[in-house]
Formats: sequence, structure tokens, C-alpha cells
Amino acid sequence: MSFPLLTLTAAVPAVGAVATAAVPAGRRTAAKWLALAVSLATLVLAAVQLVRFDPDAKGPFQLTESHAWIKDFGVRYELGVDGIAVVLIALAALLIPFIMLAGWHDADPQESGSSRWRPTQGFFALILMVEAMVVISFEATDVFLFYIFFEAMLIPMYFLIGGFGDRAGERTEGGAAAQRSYAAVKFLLYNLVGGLIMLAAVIGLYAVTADQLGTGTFSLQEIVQARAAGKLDLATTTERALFLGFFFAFAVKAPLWPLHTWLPNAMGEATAPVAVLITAVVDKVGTFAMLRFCLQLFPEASKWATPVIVVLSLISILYGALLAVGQRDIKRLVAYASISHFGFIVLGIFAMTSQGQSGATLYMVNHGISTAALMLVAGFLISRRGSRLIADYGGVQKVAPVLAGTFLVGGLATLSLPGLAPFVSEFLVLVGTFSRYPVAGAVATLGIVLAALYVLVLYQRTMTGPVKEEVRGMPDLRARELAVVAPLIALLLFLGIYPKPVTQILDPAVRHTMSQVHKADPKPDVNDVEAAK
Amino acid sequence: MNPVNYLYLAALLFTIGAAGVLIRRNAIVIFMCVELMLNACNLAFVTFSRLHGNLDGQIIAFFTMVVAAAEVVVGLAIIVTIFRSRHSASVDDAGLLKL
Amino acid sequence: MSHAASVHSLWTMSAAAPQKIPAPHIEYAQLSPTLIVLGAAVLGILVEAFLPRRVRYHAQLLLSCIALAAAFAAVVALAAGGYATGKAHAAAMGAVAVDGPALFLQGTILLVSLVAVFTFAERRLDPAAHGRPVDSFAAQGAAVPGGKAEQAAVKAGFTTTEVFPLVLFAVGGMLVFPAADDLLTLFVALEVFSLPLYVLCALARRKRLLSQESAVKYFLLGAFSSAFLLFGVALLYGYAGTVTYSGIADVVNGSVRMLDPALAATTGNDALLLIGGALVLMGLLFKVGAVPFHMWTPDVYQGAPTPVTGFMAAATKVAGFGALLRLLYVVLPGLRWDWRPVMWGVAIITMLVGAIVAVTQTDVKRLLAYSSIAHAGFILAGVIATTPDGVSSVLFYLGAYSFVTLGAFSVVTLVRDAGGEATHLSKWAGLGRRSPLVAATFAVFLLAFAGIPLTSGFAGKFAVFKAAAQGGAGALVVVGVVSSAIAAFFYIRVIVLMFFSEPKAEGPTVAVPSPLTSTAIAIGVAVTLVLGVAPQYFLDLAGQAGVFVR
Amino acid sequence: MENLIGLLVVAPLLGAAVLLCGGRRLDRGGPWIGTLFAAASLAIAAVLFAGLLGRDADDRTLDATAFSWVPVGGFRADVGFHLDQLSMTFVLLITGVGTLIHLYSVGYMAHDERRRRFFGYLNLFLAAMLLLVVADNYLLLYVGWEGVGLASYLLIGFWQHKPSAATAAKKAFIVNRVGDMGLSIAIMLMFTTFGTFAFGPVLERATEAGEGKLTAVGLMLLLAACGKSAQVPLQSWLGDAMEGPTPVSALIHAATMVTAGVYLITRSGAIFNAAPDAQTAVVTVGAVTLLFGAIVGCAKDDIKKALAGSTMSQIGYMILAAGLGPIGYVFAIMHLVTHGFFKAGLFLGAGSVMHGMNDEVDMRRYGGLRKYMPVTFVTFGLGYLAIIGFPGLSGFFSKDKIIEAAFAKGGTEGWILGGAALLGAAITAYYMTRVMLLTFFGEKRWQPDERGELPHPHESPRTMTIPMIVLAVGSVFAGGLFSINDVFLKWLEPVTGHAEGHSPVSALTVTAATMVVLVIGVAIAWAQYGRRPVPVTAPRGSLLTRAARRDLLQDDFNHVVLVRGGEHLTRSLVYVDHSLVDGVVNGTAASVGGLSGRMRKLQNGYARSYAVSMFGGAAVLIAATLLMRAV
Repeated sequence: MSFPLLTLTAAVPAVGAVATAAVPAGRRTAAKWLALAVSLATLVLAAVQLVRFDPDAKGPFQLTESHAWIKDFGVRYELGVDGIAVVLIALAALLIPFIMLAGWHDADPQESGSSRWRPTQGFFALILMVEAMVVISFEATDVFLFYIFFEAMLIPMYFLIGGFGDRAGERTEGGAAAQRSYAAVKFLLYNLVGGLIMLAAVIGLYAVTADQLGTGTFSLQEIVQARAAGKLDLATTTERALFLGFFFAFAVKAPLWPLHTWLPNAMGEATAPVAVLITAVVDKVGTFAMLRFCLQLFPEASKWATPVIVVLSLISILYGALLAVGQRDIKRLVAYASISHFGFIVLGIFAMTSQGQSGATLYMVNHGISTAALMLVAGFLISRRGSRLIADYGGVQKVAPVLAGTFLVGGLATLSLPGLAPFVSEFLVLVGTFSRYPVAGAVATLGIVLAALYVLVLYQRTMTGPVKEEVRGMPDLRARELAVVAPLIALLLFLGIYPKPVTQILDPAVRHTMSQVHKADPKPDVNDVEAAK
Repeated sequence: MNPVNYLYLAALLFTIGAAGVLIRRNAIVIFMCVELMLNACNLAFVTFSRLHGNLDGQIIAFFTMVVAAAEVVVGLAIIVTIFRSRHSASVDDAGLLKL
Repeated sequence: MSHAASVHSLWTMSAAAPQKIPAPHIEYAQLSPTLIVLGAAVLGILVEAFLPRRVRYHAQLLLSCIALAAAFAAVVALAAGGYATGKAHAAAMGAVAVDGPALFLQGTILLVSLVAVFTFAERRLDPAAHGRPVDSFAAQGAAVPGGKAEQAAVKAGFTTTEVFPLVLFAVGGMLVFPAADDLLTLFVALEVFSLPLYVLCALARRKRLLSQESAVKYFLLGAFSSAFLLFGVALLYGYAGTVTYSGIADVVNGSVRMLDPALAATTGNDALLLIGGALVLMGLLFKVGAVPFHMWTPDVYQGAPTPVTGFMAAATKVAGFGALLRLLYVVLPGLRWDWRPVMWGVAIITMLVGAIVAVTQTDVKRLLAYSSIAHAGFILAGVIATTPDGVSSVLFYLGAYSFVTLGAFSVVTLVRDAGGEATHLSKWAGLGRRSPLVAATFAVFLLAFAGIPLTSGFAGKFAVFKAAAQGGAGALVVVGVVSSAIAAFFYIRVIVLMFFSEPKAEGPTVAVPSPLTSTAIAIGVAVTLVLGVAPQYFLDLAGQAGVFVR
Repeated sequence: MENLIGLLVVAPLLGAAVLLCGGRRLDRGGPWIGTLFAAASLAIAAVLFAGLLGRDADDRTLDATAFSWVPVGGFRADVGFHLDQLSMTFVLLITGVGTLIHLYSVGYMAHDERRRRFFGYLNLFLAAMLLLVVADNYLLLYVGWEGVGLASYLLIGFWQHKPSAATAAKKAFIVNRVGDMGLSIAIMLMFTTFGTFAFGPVLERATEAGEGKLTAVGLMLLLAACGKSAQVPLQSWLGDAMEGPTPVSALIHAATMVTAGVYLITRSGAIFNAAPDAQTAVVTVGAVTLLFGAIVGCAKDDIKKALAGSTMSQIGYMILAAGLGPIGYVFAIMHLVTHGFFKAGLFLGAGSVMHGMNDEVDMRRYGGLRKYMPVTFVTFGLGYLAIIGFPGLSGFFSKDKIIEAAFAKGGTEGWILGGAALLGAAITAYYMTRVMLLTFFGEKRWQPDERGELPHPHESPRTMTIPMIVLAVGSVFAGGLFSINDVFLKWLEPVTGHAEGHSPVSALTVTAATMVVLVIGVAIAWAQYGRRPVPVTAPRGSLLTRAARRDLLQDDFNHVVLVRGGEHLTRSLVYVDHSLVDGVVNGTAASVGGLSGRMRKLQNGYARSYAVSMFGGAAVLIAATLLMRAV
């Protein structure tokens, strides 16, 4: 409590961002190293959080900080982490350095424009800014505080997407990569609209609390306790309306069908590292918020909405996978794959079983790592050939075996092959869903076949077969690139074989959430099997 | 005669003025119509003060005249300038700013 | 016969009057802000009259700055003296209220005007004419554009230093406007700050025709609306027999019976009250630019010299809403159930029209004009709350919004090409590449307009929506959210234009301003961010200032 | 002792890691390193086997829990091993045949510059396969299950520069995924039913669950088995899998992986025993497949594809046996082992032939090879005799038992199954004879290859012949040894249980019948291919032949229904996403823009029209206020 660890974890990258932006135009490399160092420092802090965090401690949140902020709005600067948050923070902090390393040369100015135009500094500063905001929105236990950074995050992301897209003249499905700013605007507007609708709900929440508790509050714990104590009781319709307001924003961010269409554009037009930032780091805030806010603030409404949401996520799973099969652009393919995976995550969250939710939270982590691996390698590949079209590749495996190999591993992780991390989480989600909604679970299982389809088709078309003319002489992974990919793959293997370190941190948090929604796991037909064992 | 009739007269004048503003093109005339409306107001004030039997209304009427005079000064100045630069006092000619 | 008798009675009253009329008792100290500013304005006229031309500029600048600063100091002193809360009362025989809202708004207006004066005084942006630095005002307002007289004036290096006293007069009027405690004062104040603005609008150095046209439109429509307002005043007077807010309020509440029961038969009916109230309301809505009384806004904003536009957009709104609040909260609370639905309608269409029409604008100043309309709608949502929270939220919003607007327009003055300011949006393409700093600043203001968190815009929007929601106007909040979504679209469009589209070869240059404008912009940015990140202190101020004296 | 089980899996895994991450420097020594690790696991297996034999029959099981894998709430999955007679049998088969084939590959792949990776993949396969059979719960089994799938994917597509190979690999994996779907659903069902999916509790208490659930589980397991073991309707991948290097076909697609389905069903016997409907499904699949595969095998001219068809059919036998319940389990496994020997031998022989005929696969271009590669001829011949069930050789014992058991099922069902099994035996005899004749007898029909030079067949190097010899020995004697006073049955009984079915026809009759059909099959084949010369280009053939050449139109069906349908579906979905889902949003934006454009027109620049709007506004305002009062 005494030492503001959480604040520090968010402040370091924020300050670092400013510092990086301030580096003079000439000293590009210095800025890069500075940014990398800052991100590593953040990683260290995140690690410290993990160490200081005690999974078995009482109470929902730890390392809490609480200061008055905007009294009139009932807003407090309240930070605190539960198992889920601390793990996701670690994930974000872990991925950022790799993202930077992967995008090391993405922002080098092609033509030396005005002396004051410093794209490189901007690129790295923006990444750090995003990191800071993501971290603090994971830490925030005050709805308003969370909302602020949830929204503010959009601005740096917007500039990252729109400002540093794939190099022009690159071959894409739609011709030249001119739709970049379209993608950026689409990203921003979708999320902004979602956020504004959430704003209405936030205000509504304040009105309700102010009305019933005398003073309006946004503190998650206060509200939850007040509801438990019966001091605060929402009319059914109110609760549902508020829930929908919150959920809409998160469903845009997640993204859930049919609010997903911004993601393929954004991921397609952004550079691979930024695409990873979007899908692996930023979007996790959406699914995380569903767990922390939707379920805990509005348990009844969540249960009420479950059937619809389950159906939507099923649609996302299959729809995303099928569209991935139909893509001709590598990055868009990965984007649709991610949509499918987010479907799994949401499904797991709203299955309302401990397996489902642990699976979903674990899925967030694993999906982050696996997508990072796949997307970054894809980025390396694209940067070599200057094209995102699958059709432009072939036989890469012959000329760049290591690249192909890492690509394959990334792909296998994406199709959640047993032994790699995503399998565990995906299976947990499936089991968790199946035990409550057998049909839904069975349908979702179709997803694993489709996943195999789109991954292997992609691999076959790009990597195998006779070597294409343009591909000939393509260099294999360089040291820097290998340094990015190898650790990720190692992590995928480790978490696939021994996920316990993560699960045991997640488990208590999940149990707490389950208790919040007053849901217990369905009992097996044949009981006391454990006893018989 | 019932002083309320003055109120009706005031209302009538006011309406005439407003109609003039809407109908006429010449800035000066429009301006005169505005003045007419102000006069209508004055009449109303005076009548009311007569009805209420206190002097506030009449005093306000004086204020109104002063203000109206000031308005005339500024207004004419502006209208004259634009007339000099456009050689027309028609408000419909001044249509550069639109959409 | 009857009327003759009443005439007689009238005579006796007036005959009896001279001895009875007491000398009015004026609390000069409590009116000091207004008096200082107006006095300085008068001094400014004298300066124009007697000082040699070369020293006028500096003299005027110095004078106005000192006056405004002093006035602000006076406001602070009064507030510290407890007039905002405990000792709040109606001064000058109940003509001018000295209370929390009044002082808060006066303080805001004074600060805004101070910053605005900086932009008025900017002389580095326009290329020097004949070796003499010139500001953005016509060499000689009376001269025909492009005519001989003007050329001569330019050659002689005339500059319109009259703008400073004009601004001071306007400010004086604005200071009284929200504090006016009877309808007459309201009307007079309205004219006092409108007339100088009409003139200021006509004084642009470049694009004179547009400038004059905007002046004419503004003037005619302004006069038209003030005529309506005055008629409304007349009717209210007829209804209540008095023009003091408290007096009317008493009659409305029925706590005071009307003097002459015979009168009640004819005039005592509520028609007078309702129509009169509506007309006065309309006059104020015109000033704040609410739909359907908004149509002057875009034209005038575009045509007027940009510093004036900034000043108008910021200060007029503050004053206008101040008066509106006082009218609705002090005079017509008894009529809440009559005017609230109407105001609902006005607020809704204002938000929507402002946001929607802005989408297809191609001129920066017009764009900002429409955005100001949309924001008027948002503020109205707060006004409608009719709770103390509502008042303070509106006060806060006004404070936040005015500085953002001022800053935005000051940035507009910087982007120039051969024809003066390059206000057409297409010219702004790629500005972010050419001068990142300016573009970034403008982006900050746009984000504040859009209500992105961590900017003052968000805090304000949240405050008013929260007040509205608690005031039972949930539907307004929803509409507000929708229109903010639409609004976000065009703010973003400008940002895209500045940062993501390739700069044009014959694009505009960004003039390097003098410290004056730089300060103005810097203050704008600072306020935007501070109110966005740590609004609590100012919310407290607004909260304490949230009570009207009656 | 227990810890050795883990080591069993880890050893080849280590080998794979070393070889795959080792980099170029291991290129030369790679093959031997791989073989070494394989041999190591064989040694460990031997030790374990000895250990088991050391105990008395009813507690020959070893259990070891390495660590807790996924502990989440009520969901506990451990990495634990369970070694009993059943798994031991597989372990020996896998490590034994595996090691031999490693050895063989050393010679076979000698000239491939990517052989290091090849051996890496082989080791990976061994590890996965061993994990599959020693896992003590279904989830861990699933890991091995998919692991072998991955290995097979990598090995089928090993020559990736050949598009056909890449496609075949992809097809194999995806078809298998369909099966895996079945397995995962089965596991979920178990979890919801028993709250766990560890072999122990599930199988012990299987009877307590409702039959409906068990049937569902059984069918899902069957689906999985169909995928892995290339049973109808998921058999289509096996033929294409022959694109892989021959050792792979021998190891994975003949001896070990494809038999995993049999293992799964046998292992889950307790569930099937309690779900007769599921069992019926199993036997049906088995019977259909054994005929299907046999028919396909008759029509193929590609030697490996012919053998693949045979494999399919033989596994059909095993599945059939396994579906019969306690009567059949033992014989299913027994046939599995013997088949492991002779089919592996046959494939290695085929590989050796191809090796000598510069990778020619069309049997019509062989002929008269017996003189040129005697060792191959002899070993292949012994394998041939074994598979057709020549008295005294392995196949004879195992297959005969299965046919008996089929009849023993009793009733019409028994007759149908038995009949099918007999018919299958006849066809087996036919097509294997055909292969034999086309390859080693008759006159030379060699054709110049694409480089235009005639092949000059030669015996293969020692590293290749030795494994062939060993396997040949196995295929000759294994069956006999197993049958000597039912040693194999006694060995397995504790795990699978055993029931003597009383067949309507005596064992002797069955044997006799088998002999008869065998002779008939051979005779027909001889009549067709032995007496008259064989055309180098295949004759058009009968309708059935042509259908059989195309795997009885299975692929065409898949292509039309699944591939085409899928393409249409995805393409239309892409359209939907772009035009509908996205269109709605863009449409809204556009409409706002249009509205804005129209409202903009109101701002027409005429001061008077502005005044009008103000006037109107005032009127409305007044009217509204009055109205409010009125209502």
C-alpha cells in the first residue's frame, strides 16, 4: 500500500513516452534505444507486481492505491489488481519490447521531410503511451478512471494505425495501401461510438448511485458491496440498460460479430507490430473489462444477456474462421482468425463456469502471444517481398527455412495444437461451455477444424510448393527478428506444457468473479468420482 | 377609451415591423422596420405603466429611445460602409457568406 | 370617464413624486469590475482622441490589459469577500446582482477577454505594409475596400486602434449581462455589448466584403432579435407591473397579488407571462446561437476578423448563458413545467443540427461555428437540469469551452497564404507534416471539442450530462451522446486531413506569431489540459458559485 | 521404474529438439543421432517390459504422475502415465518398428539434403505416439493424438516442393482434425458425466452413467478412431499420404499411427461394452472399411497406394474385432501387432524396389525383379504370405481368430460380419498376389524415367535390408509365438478382459473356409496377371475398377460437396461481410452526410431568410409554451 507500485508501472512508460518524443530529430537510434529501455523497465515493474501479488490473499484486489480525484463526479483514483489484471499487465509489458524490436525500422522516415517531422520518435513514443494507458486501465478499479483511459487509448492507437501504415506502393488486395487513413478513421469511430454509448451508461450509473447512496460513486468495490448489502438495488430494466451500454463498448473493442469490421482494416493497413499491439494488447482491455465490469457490476443482467451473447460469440467463432479461409491478404487473414479467437474468449466468459472463465482469461494471454508470433513473422515475410497477397508467395520454405519454421509454429499455435499454449485455454473454454451449453460447446468445436483449414492453407500457399521467382533470394530471419520470435515460441511451448504458474494466479480471481455472479459449476452426473479415485 | 386598445395597436405595429423586416430588401428600410418594432415596444411599455399606475414603464421607454438611437448610429455606419463598397443597400445582394 | 380618473391619479402620483424619490444608493465597490472596464473604455476613447498615432497602439494595449487584469482582481477580491456566497445580494437598487454565478462568469469573461486582447494586438502575422507592422484590422474602417482612401490609409500606416476601447465596451456590457437583475438592465447590457461587436465584425483587414457583409447580417438580425426581446420585456412588465426579476418571480409564484384587481381581468392572465417569457427567451437563445436562432452564427463567424470571432464565440456565449441561467432560475422557476419541454426541444435540435450540418463544412471557421452551435446544445442540456448541479456544471462547461474556442481560433489565425488566413479545409492538408507543433495544438483543441477524456471538453461534457441525467433528462443525454458521436466524425476528419494526407505543394505557410498569440494559444492548451486532468478545484469553484441571489 | 515411463517419451522428444534446433552442423550426423535416440527409447521399453514380466499377471501396471498440468477449479488434468500390458504391447511395437525404420531411413534418405529434419520429425513422431499410448487420461492422450497428426503432417509433406505432397499433408491433417473434434467432444462429455477424464475413474464407473451418454461418448470416440485409422468415412487421406517418403508410410501409415484408433477403442472397452449401439456402429465401420480398402487395393497400380488400400482393409479387420467387445479385443491387438510387422515389411520392400527403380511407383513398369533384388524379393514374399494368411505365418493366426470372432458374434449380424471378413480375406489374397506378380515376376516392363535412362535395379544397402529381414522374421513367427498356448491372450486379458464366443461354426470350418477363399483369390490373380503379359498402360477396366482407382469416388464426393461448397460459402461470406455488415455502417455514415448536405442548403446566405427562421422559431416557441399550459 505504501509504495505506489501500480502507479509507477503506468507512469514509467508515460514519462518515457514524453522523453522519447523529446529526442531531437537527428538522434533517431537513441530514441529507439531509450524507448526499448523504458519498456524493459516497465517489464521489470510488471514482474515485481507478479512477485508481490499473493494469489491466496483475502479480498478481491491487492497493491491497492486510492486517492481523491474528482469529488464532484464521485471519481477516485483507485488502483488495484486481481489475478487476471496482474497477468494481463505482465502480458502487455512483455509484448511491448518485442513489438518495438519488430518495428525497429518501420518508422524510419523514407524522405527527410521538415526538420521538425520526427516520425521515429513519434512511433516509439506513441507505443509507450499506449502501453501506459493499457496498464492503467487494467489497474483501475474505478469505473470512471477506467473509462477515461479506455477512451484516451484510442488517440495514440489512431495515430499509430494511420500514421505508420505499411509502406506505400506495397501490393495489397485493394491496390496501393491508400485505405490506411480510412482504416484509422474506421477504428477510431467504431471505438469512439462504443465509448460514447458506454459514457451514457457510466453517467446513468452515477445517477443511480447518487440517487440511492446519496453520493454518486464509481468505485467498483463500493458499488459491489452496496449491492451485496442491499443498499443499492437496480431496477431490472435499469441494470439491463446499463449492462448493454457497457457491453456494447467492450464488444466493439473485443471485437464481437457484427461489430468486428474495423479490425481487418486496421490490422491490414497497420504495420505488423502495430497490428499486434491492437489485437494482442489493446483489444484485451475489452474482454478484460467484460469480466471485471460487466459481470461484477451487473451480474443479473449478465445472466439475462448470456444466451444472446453466447450465440453472437458462436457466430464470431465460425464466421471469423470462414472469412479467414476466404482471405487473400495475409494480415487480414490473421485479423479474421483473431475475431474467431475473440469469439472463444467471450464464449468462455459468458459460459459462467470456472473452466470457461479461467480458459477465457488464459486465452487472452495465449492468444496475445500466439498472434504476436504469427503476425510478427508474417510482417517479416511481408517486409521482404513487399506484398500482403498470399498469391505472391510460394516455396518460401525452400529459401528461408527458419522463417517458414517459425511461421508454422505460430500457425500451429493459432490452430491451438496440443502442447502449445492456446490449446489449454481453448479446451478449457470448450469444456466450460459444453458443461453448461452442450450444443454451443459442440458447435464451437467446429472452430478447431476451420482453424486447421485456414492456417494450413495459408502455410501451404505461402511456404510450400515450387519457389516463386520473386521469392528467390529472400533472406532468412535476421538476428533481430529471431530475437523477437524465438522467445515468443519458447513461451508458447512452456505455457502449453506447464500453464500452472499462470492458472494458479488466475484461479482465485475467477472464483471471485463466479461468486459475484452467483453461479456455480454444473455438477457431473456421476458424482463422488474423486472419492472413488 | 380602454387603454388596452393601445396594447393591440402596439402589437399591430410590432407585427408590421416584423413583417417589414421579413419582406423588404433595402437594409435601411429593414432597419426602419426594426425601429418601428422598438417603438411598438415603447408604446406597450407606456400603456402598461399607465395600466399599472407606476412609472417604470415610462422610464424604460426613455431608455429604449436612447438605446435605439445608439443602435441607429452603429447601424447606419455599417450599412453606409457596405453601401459604399457594394453600391447597393439590398441585403439580398450581400450573399457571399452561405452554406 | 374611468380613464380620466386614472390619468388624474397618475398626475397626483407624479406631482407628489419629487420630494419622495430617494437618491439611489449605489455600491460602487461591488460594481467595481464593470466600472473599471467601462472607465478604461472611456479612457481609451480619450487616448484615441489625444495621443499621437504611433503611441496609441501600445497605450491602448497596455490600458486594456491593465483594466481587464484589475477588473479580474476586483472580481477575485469580491469573491474572497464572500459576495459569491454569504453576502451575495442585488446591488444598485436591485439592478445588478452580485452573487456566485455573476462573479464566476464575470471572472471567466474577464480572463477570456484578456487573452482575446492578446490576439487582437497580434501584429506579426500580416506582412508589414510599407515597413510598418499591421494587425488583422482594417487600416481605416470607413474606407472603401481597395479604394484610394484605403490605399492612402495603408500608406500612412493607419491602424484601427479603436478596436481596444470597443472591446472594452463590449466586455463591460458582457459583465453586466449575466448579472443583470432586472429586465431593463438586461436589455441595456445586451445592446452595450452587441453594438461594439457589430462594429468589430466589419473591421477585417483582408476580405473586407465578407467582413462587412457579416457585420450587416449580424447587426440586422441582432437588432431584430433584441426587438423581440424588448417586446417580451414589455409583456412581462405588463404582466407583473415590474421588471425586477424578484418582483416578477413573486408574481409568478402568486406570493404577491397585483395592485389593481381590475387590471387582472385584462392583463393578469398568464398569456402575457408566457408570451413575454418566450420572447425574452428567444432573445437570449439568439445570443447563444441555439437552433433555430443560430443562422447568423456561421456567416458571422466566418466573415468577422478571426480574433473577433474568437472573442465573440467565447465571451458572448458565456454572457448569454449566464443571463439565460439567471432568467430561468430566478424569474421563471415557477414556470418550469412550461418552459422545460420547450427547452428540451430546442436543446435536442440544437445538438443534432449543429453536429450534422458541421459534417459537410469545408471552411475551418464555419466548421467551428457549427461546432459551437452543437456545444450550445450540450450546455442547454445542463441548463435544463434545473438543479444547483446543473448551474455549476454549466458554469464549468462555459469556462472550459471558452478557452478551447479561443485557442482554436487563435491557431486559425496562424495558417495563412497570399490571401490572408487560409481557412479552406483543403489548404490544411498535411499541416502536420509541415509544422507538427501547430497541428498538434489544433488537434488538442479538436479533441477537447470532441470530448475525448483527459481534455477539458470531456470533463465539461460529463458534468452537464451528469447533471441532466440526475435532473431526469436521460433522453437528452442519449441524444447528446449520439450527436457527440456525429460531431466526433468531423473533428476527426480535420485531424486526418492535417496528419495523414500528403501536404500540397502550394500549401499555406504557418506564420510565426509574436509572444502575444503564442501566450494566448499556450494558455488555451494549458487550461484545456488542466481542466481535463485535475478539474476538481474549478468544479468546486463552480459548485460554490452555483446559487443565485433572489 | 515408474519414472522410466516419462523417460520413454522424453528420449525421442529430446532427439527431435536436438535435431530440429541443432542447425546445419548436425546435417551429417543427424540420421545416426535420431536412430540413437529411437534405440534409446527401445532400450527403455525393453527394461520396462522386463519389469512388467517380473510381476505376476494381475498387477502388471505402472502409474506415474509427472506433474499437474491444468489445475483449474474442478477441472484437473495431470501429466500422468499409465503403463499396462496393452500400452506395453504398443510401446514395444512402436519403439521396435520405429527403431528399425530409423535404421532403414539412414540408407533410404542418404541423399536428401534435409535428412536431419526428417529424422527430427521421425523422433517427434515416436515421442507423440508413445505419449499417446502411455497417457493415463484422455486429455493427455489427445495431446499425443494430435502430436502424431502433426508428425504425420510434417512427414507426408516432407518433400514440400511437390505441391501434391503439400496438399496431401494438409488434407491428412484436416481430415484428422475432424476426427479430433470427435475426441474432444468425447472428452467434454466425459467431463460433464464423470467430472473427470482420467482412465481409471471413467472406465471403472462407466456403467454408472446413462447408456445414452455412453453411446454418445462411444460414437464420438469412433469418429476420432475413423479419422486416425483411415476408416470410412474419413479414410480419404491415407491414399494421398503415400506422397510421403516410404519409411514414413511404413512406420506411420502402416505399422503404428493408423492403429491408434484401434488402441483408443480397445482402451475405452469399458465404455463400449456398456453401449451396444456404439459397438454396432464400430463393427459396421470396420466391416465396410475392410471391404472398401480391399477393393481399392485391387485397382491401384501404384504399389504404395495398393498397400495403403490393404492397410485400410487390415485396420478394418482390427476395428471390426474391437467392435465385437471382449471376444475381439485381444485379437484386434494381436492382428495389429502382426500387421505391424508384415505391413511395415511390405512397405520397406516397396521402398527398396522404388529405390532400385529410381522412384518408379507404377507396378505395371516393374516386373521380373526377383532376380535383381533377391533379399527384397524374399522378405517381401514372406510379408506377402503373412498378410494373405498363409498357414503357419503371423497373418494366418491373427486374421483367422478375427473371422472366428466375427461369426461368434452370433445371429444374422454374426453371419454378415463373418461373411464380410471372409470375403475380405479372399480379396486380400487377390490383390496381394497381384502386387507380387506385377512386381517380381513376369517379364521386365521397365520404362525410361523423365531423364530418359532405363532403371538398373540393384539390391539396397545393408542399412535397408537388415530391417527388412528382421521384420520378415517377425511376420513369419510372431503369430505363431503369440498363439502358443495363448500366451498373448493371457498377457492382455487382465486389461481387455476376454470372453469365449461360441461360434455357430466350428473353428476348423472357419479355417477351412479361409483356406478356400485364399486359394480362390490367389488363383484369380494368377489367372489375370501370372499367365498372360501385363500391359504397361492400365486398360480402361470395368466401371468398378475405374471407381476403385479413384478411391470409389470418395474424393470426388468430398471435392464437390465439401471443397466446392466451402469455397462458395466463404466467398459469399466475404461478400456479406463487405457489403452487409460493413455496408450498414458505411450506409449510416453516408446518410448522415447526405442529410447534412441537404440541411446545409438552408443556410442560403440571405439575411431575410434567417430572419424568417427566427420569426418562425419565435412563433413555435410561443405556441409551444401556450400549448404546454393548455395541456
